[in-house]
Amino acid sequence: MMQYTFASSDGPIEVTLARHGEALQLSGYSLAQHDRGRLLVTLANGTTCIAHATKVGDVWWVHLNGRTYRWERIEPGSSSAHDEGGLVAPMPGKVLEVLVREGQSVEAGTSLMVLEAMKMEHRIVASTDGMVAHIHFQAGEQVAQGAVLLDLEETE
Amino acid sequence: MMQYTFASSDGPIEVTLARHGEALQLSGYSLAQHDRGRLLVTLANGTTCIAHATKVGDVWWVHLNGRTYRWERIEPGSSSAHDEGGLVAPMPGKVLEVLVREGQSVEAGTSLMVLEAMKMEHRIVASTDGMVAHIHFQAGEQVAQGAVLLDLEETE
Amino acid sequence: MVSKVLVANRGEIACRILRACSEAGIGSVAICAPNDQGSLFTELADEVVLLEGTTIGETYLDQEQIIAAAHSTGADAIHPGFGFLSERAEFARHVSANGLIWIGPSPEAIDQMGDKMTARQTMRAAGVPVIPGEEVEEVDEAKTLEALRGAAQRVGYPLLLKASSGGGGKGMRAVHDPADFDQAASAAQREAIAAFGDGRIYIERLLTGSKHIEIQVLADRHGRTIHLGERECSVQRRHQKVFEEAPGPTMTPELREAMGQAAVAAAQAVDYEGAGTVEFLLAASGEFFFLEMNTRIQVEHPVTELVTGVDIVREQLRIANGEPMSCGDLMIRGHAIEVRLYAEDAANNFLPAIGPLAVFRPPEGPGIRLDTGVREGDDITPNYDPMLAKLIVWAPSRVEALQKMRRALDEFVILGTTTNVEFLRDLCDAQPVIDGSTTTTTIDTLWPNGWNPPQDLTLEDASLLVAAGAETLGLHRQRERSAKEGTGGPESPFATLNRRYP
Amino acid sequence: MVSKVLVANRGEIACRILRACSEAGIGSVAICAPNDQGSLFTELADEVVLLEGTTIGETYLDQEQIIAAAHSTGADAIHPGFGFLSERAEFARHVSANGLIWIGPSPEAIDQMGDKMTARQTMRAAGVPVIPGEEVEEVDEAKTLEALRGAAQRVGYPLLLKASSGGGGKGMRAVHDPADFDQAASAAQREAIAAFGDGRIYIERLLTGSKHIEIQVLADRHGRTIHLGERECSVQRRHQKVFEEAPGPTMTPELREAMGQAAVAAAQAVDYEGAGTVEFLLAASGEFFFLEMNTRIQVEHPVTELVTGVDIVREQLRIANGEPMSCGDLMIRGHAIEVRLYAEDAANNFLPAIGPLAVFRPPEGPGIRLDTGVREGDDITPNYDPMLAKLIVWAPSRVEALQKMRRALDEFVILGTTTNVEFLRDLCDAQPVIDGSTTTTTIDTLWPNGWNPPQDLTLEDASLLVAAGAETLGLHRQRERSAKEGTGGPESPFATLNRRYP
Repeated sequence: MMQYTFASSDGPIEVTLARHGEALQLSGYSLAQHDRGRLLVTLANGTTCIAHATKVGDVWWVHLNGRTYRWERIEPGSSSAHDEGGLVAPMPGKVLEVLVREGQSVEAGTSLMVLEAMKMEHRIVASTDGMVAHIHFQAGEQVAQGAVLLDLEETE
Repeated sequence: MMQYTFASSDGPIEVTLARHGEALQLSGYSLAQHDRGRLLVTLANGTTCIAHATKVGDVWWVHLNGRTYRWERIEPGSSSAHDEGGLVAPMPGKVLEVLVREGQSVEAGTSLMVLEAMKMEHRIVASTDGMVAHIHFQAGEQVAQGAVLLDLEETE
Repeated sequence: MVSKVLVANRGEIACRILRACSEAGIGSVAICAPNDQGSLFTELADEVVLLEGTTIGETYLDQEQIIAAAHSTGADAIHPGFGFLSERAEFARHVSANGLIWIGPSPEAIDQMGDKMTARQTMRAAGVPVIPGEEVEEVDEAKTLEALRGAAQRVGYPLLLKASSGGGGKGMRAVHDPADFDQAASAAQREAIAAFGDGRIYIERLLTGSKHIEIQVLADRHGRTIHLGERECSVQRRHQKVFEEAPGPTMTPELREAMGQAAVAAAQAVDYEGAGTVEFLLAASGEFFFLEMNTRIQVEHPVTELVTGVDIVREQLRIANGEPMSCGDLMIRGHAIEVRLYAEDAANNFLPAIGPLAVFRPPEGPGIRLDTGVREGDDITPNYDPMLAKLIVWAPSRVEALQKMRRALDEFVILGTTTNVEFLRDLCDAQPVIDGSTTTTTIDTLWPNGWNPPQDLTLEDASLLVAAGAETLGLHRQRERSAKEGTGGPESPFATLNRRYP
Repeated sequence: MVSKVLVANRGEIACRILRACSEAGIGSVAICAPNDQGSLFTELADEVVLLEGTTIGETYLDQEQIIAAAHSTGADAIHPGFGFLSERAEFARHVSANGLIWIGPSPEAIDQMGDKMTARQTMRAAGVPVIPGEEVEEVDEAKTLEALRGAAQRVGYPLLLKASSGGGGKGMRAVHDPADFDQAASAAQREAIAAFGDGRIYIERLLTGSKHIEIQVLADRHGRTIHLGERECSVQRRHQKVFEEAPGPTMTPELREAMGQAAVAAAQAVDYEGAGTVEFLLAASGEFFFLEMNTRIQVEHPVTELVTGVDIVREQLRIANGEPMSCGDLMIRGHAIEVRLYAEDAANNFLPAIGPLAVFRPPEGPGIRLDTGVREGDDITPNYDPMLAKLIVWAPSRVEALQKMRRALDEFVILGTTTNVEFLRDLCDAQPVIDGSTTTTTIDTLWPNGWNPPQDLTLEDASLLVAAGAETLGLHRQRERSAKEGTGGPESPFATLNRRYP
């Protein structure tokens, strides 16, 4: 029995694998090593497919039947990697405009900031209803990828 | 200075590489590591090309400008890997017919043996003028790849 | 006489042109910014010149460096590809003034078409219908917004703000509500200035429910100007095409003839030479309106190549060399579809993405063409446009082409960087795509709240098993080590050598 | 109704058919000998059935196992590909008797054409010209040689011995001198018995200086029998094609029409259904003679697909399903060339070669199609035919197609197994290939003492530097380790799992 925790939008998911002979199993699915870094998955209905998997940082990227899934592994004992409520820069760029002020209440979907990256403008949008607790960058500043741009406190 | 010996049809070739800064050099040619297992070759006239190289057993396979070269490395102290005068089976198969007898003198180009492999017949042909010293297999026998089929003593 | 071509571009289009040169027996030179060293296109050139500089302006847009590179390598012609300097008339002039052959139309033609406001006026004069709208010639910055507001009122809503120097959706904004006008106009201007150094904006009526149909034209110096039929490129997101096909699924021979003749007239109005594309909006009424002319090779040229059998890039080389083009009468056969593979998060408003192409395995089989600028192991950085490759299929019929595209996209494995490949796959199942009724607003109509991948709990669970199983089996340790070794790992005494090319 | 197809084949043609099924939305089943596990084609099927047995006879030729596999998976049709059971009428009968659809012509048509002696007689009766020659019907083994000798004398030298059940050059011998006749006849008989279980031999006059021209035909159950123009396949070694093209470089519309009509007549004479090929020898005089009809898909079908725009495999599926074929009138455009990539030593009488495909990097770019059954990392064993893949190019003209083929072959990197890729590359520079004057004896005439790679001392020296440098840099240590890891190296707790598929 091997146990792993992965992050998901609904909170952490615990996955417990059973070893059955040479295969790994999880609730009716079965997995075996194929070749060239690929895995053979047998679905509960008996059909098989070949999965590609590769790990980049903490994230497993999995390709299966034309779909790609990303599962961030949470190592035992570590806290969640994401600052909750922090809105991060998706890539390096420049802040063009800040559309809110600290303390302002916003609804989900409100544009908070305009970022320029890859020669295009991108809007940073509130993911939930909440209150802007802190603004970390002002217009004109350069931001690195992953930089927390604003803190948003979720409204109860 | 690094020195290697490679086998060739004209006998062993000694190659002495000089290290010049970050590049390796040999009589006007220069070599640098590229990526993905490839190498960047600069010819004496200054033009460059990308070479692919991989080693299978003792043999370096090199692809360069549309041509493929094979160089068998002879490790220091080892004797030559080939039995001189031995005619070997190029692949697994079955001896269909032996066309000569021991002691027979043959000219270069004489058919010595008929081998069946990959569903086709192949003729084993004398590479030089010589005398058949020993026949190792008879018609109907299976031979493994690389098995010496006949010994041919070269005529002086 | 064209004997050695410098390709003033990068990525997939540079690959396309460099291969064409190689097949034509013409020497080739690539130019390469320091952050592009080791890119696929640099390996397809006979010679590579390393540019100095870090930004695009200091490298691929630096006319002096590029012309110096042509001189130092003995190149006698420059192919600009698309984007970058391809539609800069001053560069075309500069190239010619330096005794080099410009593979493209005259600087005058570029000027007349490149400035979208001038182009509208030229087309009106040539009798080619243009979209109702208004150019704003106001130069005083303080008064521009006011002038634009006035024009907007006259054109009416919904409307489209467009940069006069624009292209690729940059500096473009749709405005449905007058209340949003000021913000949209400012954003469009800012983007236009950043992208093109020219903030002039014009206004067109937004013709919703229209198709984007464009006509490929070719013109040589022997008096022959022809069209190669249409491409339909209605499926767009962020005003950028993602799905293109030829022939247009609803095209009739009569309409093709009419639009083809209009496109030829447009090209002849500016004494066009080489390959170009005249873009039209085709309204639901059957009327068509001139949008703009792209005076260069286009991203989506492969679909025309596959249905007409014309090698457009090869014809560009012939025409620049003063030869007559080699293609005969128009002969359209079968159906071709292209999708653009972007490094972007389709589920998050198509936000560009970056990362390593840890796994990049394109689909294989008959009828599939991949024009790629990247391969496995490359890093996708924010330095350049996020378009990585184009996947193009051809089949005898549109139905079969869509079937082939579905299989191809299902088999395309890209891990490590988020791409739009699943979005493209879902597009192939969308009803307007299946029945050919796509318009420029199809994506917004299909996914008004943005696209999200369809949920399949069975596959999702299986993918969790794969992630956990791969962790157990240590697949990541294997890949990490081999990746290190592939680029000259610690065992190599020349660990830095892999930075020495070219 | 065809809803799930079992592909009774392996390698590249299995890949071709399985992809066509997938695109057509038809389920697919692969069969796989134990020594073929993990092969590319097994990954393209919806289901894989592992056959029992070691020899070809016990696996891909075992009719009972194959039909059982169809039943166990619910397949309702069988596609035989080429080779193996594709031209065994008894198997076609067996398939039908088991309630399965046979994707091919009737057993009667296979019989009439498959036995080459019967085929000659049928064609004579249908008014199709056959090569002057004689069938030898003698059944008593002891008297066969004598009967053959007599026939040889009547036909005259030079002559060709051919197996009545033959194909692919097996059981075929050219005899120029009566003194060599007996040895050649015995070898041909032995080879024919080994390959086909049928030692009957017939004799044809050897028409030296002739072209091998074949016509692709298609016939459906709705009364339509058409031809798709010709392929020229004159360039042969060991009586096996290596270089095929369409259209024929010296073909005229009149001759195409005449040969096409003869081919259609040949097909109609046996109530043909599906895809087939009628092979002719075209003499220098302009006369053409029926050689044989291949009652199956052919290796070189892609060149016809590329110039006609017809997906022949897809049409096979349609026809077997009782639908009319979808293609319209013949429309030939541009030029296509195919070369066959063999694991063989072209410098040593084309002796088959084996080894690992340590590096296998096919060329890329527009106009290139690779139909491959292998990929990097595979092992080439002596168990099967040494044809690994087919490289096919299309271009608007023959000159451009040859240019594209040259580039493609130059960029094709295969290390670890000897292949004929350099031989193919040299072929592209041979004068008869350049001017289209190839005949079936071109290779022997070009290289009477066998082909050898051209010597280039500069490159040879550079390759020595590369070998020595790669040794210094430790490239082999890197590759060995990553190869081990790629297949579940020592770190994996499930090291044996990679043998568990399917």
